[in-house]
Amino acid sequence: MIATLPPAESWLERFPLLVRDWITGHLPESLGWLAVSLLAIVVILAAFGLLFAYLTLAERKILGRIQNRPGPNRTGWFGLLQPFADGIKAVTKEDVVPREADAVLHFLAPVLLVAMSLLGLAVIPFGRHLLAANLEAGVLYFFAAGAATELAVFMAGWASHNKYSLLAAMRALAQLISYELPLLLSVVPVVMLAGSLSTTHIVDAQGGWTFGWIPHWHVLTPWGFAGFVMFMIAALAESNRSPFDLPEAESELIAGHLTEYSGFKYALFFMAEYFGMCGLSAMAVTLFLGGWQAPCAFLEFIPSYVWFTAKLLTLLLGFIWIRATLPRLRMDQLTRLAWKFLVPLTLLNLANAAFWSLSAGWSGPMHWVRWAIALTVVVGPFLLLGRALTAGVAPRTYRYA
Amino acid sequence: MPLLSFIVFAPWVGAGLLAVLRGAKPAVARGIALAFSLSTLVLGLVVLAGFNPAAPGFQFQESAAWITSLNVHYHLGLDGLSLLLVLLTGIVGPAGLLAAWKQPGSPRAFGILFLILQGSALGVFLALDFFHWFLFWELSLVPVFFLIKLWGGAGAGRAAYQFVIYTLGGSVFMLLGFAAIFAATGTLEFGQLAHLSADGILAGRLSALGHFWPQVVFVGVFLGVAVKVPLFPFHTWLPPAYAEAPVGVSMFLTGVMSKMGVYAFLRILWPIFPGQLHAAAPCLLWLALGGVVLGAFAAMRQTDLKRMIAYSSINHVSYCLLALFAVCAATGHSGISGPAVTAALGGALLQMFNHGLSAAALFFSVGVLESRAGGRRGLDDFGGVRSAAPVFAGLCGIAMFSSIGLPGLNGFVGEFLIFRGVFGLVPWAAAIGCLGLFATAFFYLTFWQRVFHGSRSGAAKGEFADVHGVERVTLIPLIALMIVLGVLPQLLTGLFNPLVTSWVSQIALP
Amino acid sequence: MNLTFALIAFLILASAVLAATRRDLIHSALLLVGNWLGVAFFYLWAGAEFVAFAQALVYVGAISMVVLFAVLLTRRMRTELPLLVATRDRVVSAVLGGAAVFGVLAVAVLRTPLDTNPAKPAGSVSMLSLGQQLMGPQAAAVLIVGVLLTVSLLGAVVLASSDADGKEGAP
Amino acid sequence: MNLSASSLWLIPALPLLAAAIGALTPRGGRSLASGAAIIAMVGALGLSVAALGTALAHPAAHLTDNFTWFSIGTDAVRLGWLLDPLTAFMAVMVSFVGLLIFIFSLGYMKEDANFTRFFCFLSLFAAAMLGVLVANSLLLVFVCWELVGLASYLLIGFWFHKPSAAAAAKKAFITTRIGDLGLLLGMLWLYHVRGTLLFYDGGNGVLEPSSLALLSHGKIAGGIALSTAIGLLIFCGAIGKSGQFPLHVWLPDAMEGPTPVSALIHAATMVAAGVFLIARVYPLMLADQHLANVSVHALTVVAGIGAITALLGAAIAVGQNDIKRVLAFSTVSQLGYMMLALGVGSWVAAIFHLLTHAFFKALLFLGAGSVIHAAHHEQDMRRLGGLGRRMKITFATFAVGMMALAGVPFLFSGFWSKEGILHAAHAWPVSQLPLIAGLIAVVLTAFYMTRLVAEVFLGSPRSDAASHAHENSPVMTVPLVILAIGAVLLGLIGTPAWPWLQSNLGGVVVPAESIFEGPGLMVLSIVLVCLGLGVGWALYGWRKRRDAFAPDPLAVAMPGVFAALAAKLGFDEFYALTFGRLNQLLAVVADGLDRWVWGGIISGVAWMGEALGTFDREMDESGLNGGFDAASEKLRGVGNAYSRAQTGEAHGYLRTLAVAFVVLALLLLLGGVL
Amino acid sequence: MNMLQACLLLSSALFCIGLVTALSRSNTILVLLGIEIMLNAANLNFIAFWRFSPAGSAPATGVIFVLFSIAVAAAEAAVWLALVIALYRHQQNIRLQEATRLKG
Repeated sequence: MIATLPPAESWLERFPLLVRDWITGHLPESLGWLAVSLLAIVVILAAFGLLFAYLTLAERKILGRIQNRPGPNRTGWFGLLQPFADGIKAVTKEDVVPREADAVLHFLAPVLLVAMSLLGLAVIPFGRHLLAANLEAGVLYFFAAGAATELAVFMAGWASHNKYSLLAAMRALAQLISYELPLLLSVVPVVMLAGSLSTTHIVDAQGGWTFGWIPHWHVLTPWGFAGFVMFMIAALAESNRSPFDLPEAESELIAGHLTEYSGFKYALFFMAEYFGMCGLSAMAVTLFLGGWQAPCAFLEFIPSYVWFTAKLLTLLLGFIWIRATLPRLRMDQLTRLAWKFLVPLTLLNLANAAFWSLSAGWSGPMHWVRWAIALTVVVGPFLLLGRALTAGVAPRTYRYA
Repeated sequence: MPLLSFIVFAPWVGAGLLAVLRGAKPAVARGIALAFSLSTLVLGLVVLAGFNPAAPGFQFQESAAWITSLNVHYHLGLDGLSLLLVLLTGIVGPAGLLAAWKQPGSPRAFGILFLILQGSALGVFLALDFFHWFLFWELSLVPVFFLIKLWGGAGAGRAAYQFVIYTLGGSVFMLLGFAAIFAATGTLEFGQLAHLSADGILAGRLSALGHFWPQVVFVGVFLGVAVKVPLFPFHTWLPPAYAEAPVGVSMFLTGVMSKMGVYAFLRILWPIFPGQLHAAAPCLLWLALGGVVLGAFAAMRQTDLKRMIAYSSINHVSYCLLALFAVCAATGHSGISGPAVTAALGGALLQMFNHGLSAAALFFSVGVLESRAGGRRGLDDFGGVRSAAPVFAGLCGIAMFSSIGLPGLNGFVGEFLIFRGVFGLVPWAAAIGCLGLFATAFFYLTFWQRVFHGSRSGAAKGEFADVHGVERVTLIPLIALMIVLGVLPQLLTGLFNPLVTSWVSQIALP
Repeated sequence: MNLTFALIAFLILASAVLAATRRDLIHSALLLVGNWLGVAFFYLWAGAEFVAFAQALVYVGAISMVVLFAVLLTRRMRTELPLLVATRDRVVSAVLGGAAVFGVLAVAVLRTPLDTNPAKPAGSVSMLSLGQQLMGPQAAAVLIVGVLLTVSLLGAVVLASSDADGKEGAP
Repeated sequence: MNLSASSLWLIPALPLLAAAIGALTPRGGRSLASGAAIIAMVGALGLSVAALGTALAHPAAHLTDNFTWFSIGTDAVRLGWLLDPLTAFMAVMVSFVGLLIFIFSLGYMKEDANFTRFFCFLSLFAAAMLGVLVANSLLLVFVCWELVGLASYLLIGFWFHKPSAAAAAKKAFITTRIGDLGLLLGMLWLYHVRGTLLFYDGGNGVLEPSSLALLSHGKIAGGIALSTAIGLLIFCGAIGKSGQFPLHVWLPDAMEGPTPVSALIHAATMVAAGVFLIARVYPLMLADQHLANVSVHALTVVAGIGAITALLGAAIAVGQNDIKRVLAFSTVSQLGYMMLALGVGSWVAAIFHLLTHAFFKALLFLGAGSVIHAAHHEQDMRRLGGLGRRMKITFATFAVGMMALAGVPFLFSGFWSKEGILHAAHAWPVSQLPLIAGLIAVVLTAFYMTRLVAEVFLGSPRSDAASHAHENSPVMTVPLVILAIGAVLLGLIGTPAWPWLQSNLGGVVVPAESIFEGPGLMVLSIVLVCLGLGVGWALYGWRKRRDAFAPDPLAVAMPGVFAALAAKLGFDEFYALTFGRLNQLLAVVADGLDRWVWGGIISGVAWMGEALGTFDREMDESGLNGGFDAASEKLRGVGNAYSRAQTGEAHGYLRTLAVAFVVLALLLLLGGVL
Repeated sequence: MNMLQACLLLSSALFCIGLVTALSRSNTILVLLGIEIMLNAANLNFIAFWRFSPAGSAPATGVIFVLFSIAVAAAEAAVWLALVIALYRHQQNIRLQEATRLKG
């Protein structure tokens, strides 16, 4: 399950493996694979749990700083204990369940949501040797796991036996479904170029540098950059963040489908949201930013999992930054953006990637021609579609379903 | 100069012209029709001038390949017999038109149909190839049907249908017969067929097709001709047809159409089927005698004048047939006498011409009676017409006595020769035939006595105009011709004597 | 091996039966989702990950949504009508029919001599060979399915959205 | 003065020309027509006399002039003119008598409207009669013979507005026509056998010895010689025309015509034509005399018919009350005498009697005509009477005629010619029956003539018409006188003492005794004549008839016989019953045959066609269409039944599927795997 | 009773349950769900036979078949959603028994 040890690795690289071997050594052979899996699970949960905790804090601190206010600094030194305080608050709050609500579904919704978002993390290669499950169809597994989120949202909306929560759930569903398409489509070029669905293979495909300092990351290719941007926009929408956080926006339907939830279930929803966000950004890192690959050759010595973590944190900060700055999209603008802007562009990007892979052999002057074409294919439609969509916005027409 | 084609098609051209002139006034239409009808007579006389009786075979021949695949030629030819009948048509045709001068109904239509009829009759007399001969033969039926139906008397519809269908039925058999002949011999030319049958090849070819074929084909063709003549049993269509037809048409019918049948006998049946004709002769003789005797006696019973004259025309035509059949019966016998055969054939030809004239005149007279009696033509509708219209009575009397066969008029010469020939060939037939003479005299005189003699009664009681104007113009030439031909038959016999001699020579004389 | 199989089988059958008998539509729909997940696990057990993930992605992701939307859009009928006498008869006949069919199938399965080859390791079908297979001989099928999907979706949209009778579409 | 044979045709031509002129002149040209007619007759008479001169100059010679009428094929039809004493004498008689009758009819027909047409017909008749006389060919004879028949028809039916006249004309023509058929057949036969019909044609004429020999040797069935058969057929024509025994019925009815017509036609000329014809073809009739093994001789038949007719005519004449009917029957009996004379072998006696009879019978008829004319067309003896005093000349001439007819001895021509016949009959070797009949007829003739004269001229007038009668104008009485003179003088030229006529006729000198058998027969005949006269006078002369209605004394004496005689022995009714009915029957048969048999066949065929048509439609309608409809209906039924399965209920479909699956699977399992 | 037969029995059972659901329920959606179950049962069969087919045999046709079947099922689900909505709009309830008329 864990990649075999490359010979030139420093002992740092191999440190996690050493720990693992040490632990499995104490256990009987037959339980060996169980132990390895359990270990992997525990490590992931711990790491991401802590990440969730401090991510909430970081978000509130950064939002505050952006909004020129300190953010939570009362609990602990510089507010570092704030997450634990929130946790305790969530657990102690009373869990109110509406009488008419469907108790089973009501309870099941948050649990299903958290479980599904966690499942996705199994296939992400945190480091050269840090991979929970090396599945051949890793990427597909990740999105299959992510698909259940809509179900959970629906259950939440429906179980709370509240018209507004149901309506909100519907809107959330619509958003989730519409953005799932561009999400998947932006991933397809990567899979096509890498030639495999397994995440490790994709990361390996991004290895190597030209001129020693320009890494072969997908993001540095025209289609790759376009794909990365579109992937990030779709990711934002999938995790109900920033411009797309319509479901639980205060100005809309109270807390959307979460209105009837309180206490720990409400906290679970939040946890699930953050896990989703982390998962998506990790996948983004793996696919476009070269996963644990070092940016330049001479930085190879720094262990892979450090590079991975760094890239992940930058993305997350990006998320928070965006949340702080971009205004919220209206529902129709949101769906129009998805269907009329993102979907066509991803399809074009797919074509662009195909062109890119076919023209791999061009050398000399043709190399620049190849870049020119690729760039035009990315920039041209982007500008044209953009102008078409925003040209004279038609008066809004209400259509009742 | 295709003179014969002119003769045949002149009337049709006339018909075409009439058809085109839609707006023509009645008088103009009648004039045109008469002119083209007279063209036959004029052209006939021109042909007569150029005709050399002594020359054997056909004169003024015109032949052109028509349907090469069927070996069919458009072949016209003229010999004594055809010339005789063309002249007869030339005379009776215009007379018929003149008879219809005062007739109601559009003269233009009548003229068109009449001219078509006349043209087709001429076609029959001049055609020498079965194909277009049969064409003309059938075509003559169409105008007659319309003429009778549209201008006829009360029962015209039924009579017209019976006439056309009956004759058509007959000619269908003829067509079948000739189809067989064509199948056997490959040619439809009368002349060639006659040569083939003379050499016995035709009979051989036909029997090759099937054992009884020669006889069957003969019967077929015979049926077609017998119906047209009409031979005795096949004559029931004639009285209603002649009676119901308008005057002009019945004149043409009795004058020319019945002659077509006899012509067909002489032109087709006799030269092509001498053997079969000889074999069937005894039976045919009895039929002819039946026609003669029963025709005359049936006439006695008729109250309708036209039917009476129709029966009389059956009687007279049967005389011609009697002569022909007598000749056929006698051919081959050892004791046959040349002069008798000549007399019989000559008599038959003369009788055809004379009967044409007298029957036409008689029908015209009845037409006159009918016109004055408002359409009634029963025997007792009139009385004492002679005192009312002496001139008419005189002319009609002459026509009647010519028909009875009074010497000094044309009827006698023909009948005398026929009886002379028949007596020489088949004596007992002549004896029975005389019975017919007596009967003819009897019913004619009854007619004369009931209509002309006695006190004025019926239609003659009121004003009964004598013949005048157009009627005189039609009747007097006919009567004059009768008297002239009665005294000088040489005018006619001169035309066909060589022909008759050639026929006689064909018959194997001892 | 048998344990997991039994577990999976139980999951599938139980969810199916429950889905069939639930009175509340939403519940039966969700149970059905469970059934689909069970089937996905079966595929995993059988060693066809790609199909399992595809099943999961398509059924659990998309089709469940469709079902639920259908249920919601036709929600006026709040609850299932009480079982009418007629429906009772129908249920009985249905069960009888089903039992008969199952009996026949079971007999057929048990009678036919099937040689099995347990040796197939999990994940035996490689993604590469599957891809080549799809893009190679089965390329036409893939295209057709593509077209089919597009057409059916368009059709569905047209059907659902057209308010032929003039008034606004019902919710 | 002689007339060559070639110009012989002028004799008939002149009257024919007159007839043509008459026909063309309109009704008003009375004098033109009558003048032309009379001039023509005078011309004809002159030419006939000239012809007589020529004939007498060439005794026993047949002067002929033959020409071709028309040729048919190669052989020519030849006609000709013949001049011999017989022709000449007859021509003179006909033209002389004709002329007199023409003159008489000027007066008689004066007030008739159709005066011109009368003379036209008369001249037509004269032309035809003369034509018969001068013809050298049997065909030409036949032609003129028919024209004579036509003329008699026209003249008898002159007053055609009288239905009886029209019927009589028709009857005359038809009856003569029947006789003519026999003549026609004989002629045809002769023509066929000899190839020509000329009498004398320089050797090969029909009547020349060569052809006679051939004809007599020819035998036909029944043992009759060819010449006999042809002779008898020709004799049929004579019977018809001369009103002999079987065909005499038309003569009495012919009296319907004007009296001059009766005189001309039914006394002198036409009826005599029959006798003339037999005289003409006499050599032919004689040809079989010498043959022994022949079953019948032509002349025997002639004699027989003549005798019967003579007796019959005289007997019926006794019973008639109409003057003209009596004279008509007397003509019949006198013609019987002539035929008798021909039959017994002496054609000369026959011709002599013919000539004398022409004169006195014409005289009697014209006398009767003047009586009728005077008595306003009253013809019945019973209503006349007492005319002797009123019409002196008529009575005188009539009496002369009566005595000549009755055969008052020595002075009158009738006696000599009758004697000649009786002597010839007496000399006939075959049988004496004709002689007996002749003698009886002599008595009867004398009797009915005295009856006639007594009834008409003696006694008192029994009707006002009779009482107003007065003598006619000279134009009518002069011909009577001339005829009376002729009736007397003509006898002289034929007496046994001076047989001028007979020798000239025969062309050979006839010895006196050949025609005079001896005084015995003459005395007998004289006695018989006196007997007849006496009885007649006794019954009618002495006790006059009191009034028109008194019964005839003879009727009183022999009612049955007299009634039969009055009814002309019922020949008319007999003929009507037999031939008339037969004729009618044949007509009915012919017409019926036409209408029902042939018409039936035709309508049968038409009906069959129709039946076939309806049958075909029926078959088509019910059979084909019906079947097809039924089949399609059934199909629809099946479809219907099947459609019920489509309930539209999805569950049903699924359930059916399941069941079907189970059944099939079971079958498979049970069937296959067992 | 080897594993393949077990799988087949499982799929048959699932199939029959689907059938029963389709037959017994009158609500159109449930009927269609029943049909979906039957469809999955068929897929089960495919994979079972693929799984227990002799090694080295034909390439993974079973798997490909299932893939396509899933795709088609997705398309079908979309279509019957539209149908149900149309049916609902038409007759205001979605009881299948009453949806018998083709026209209107």
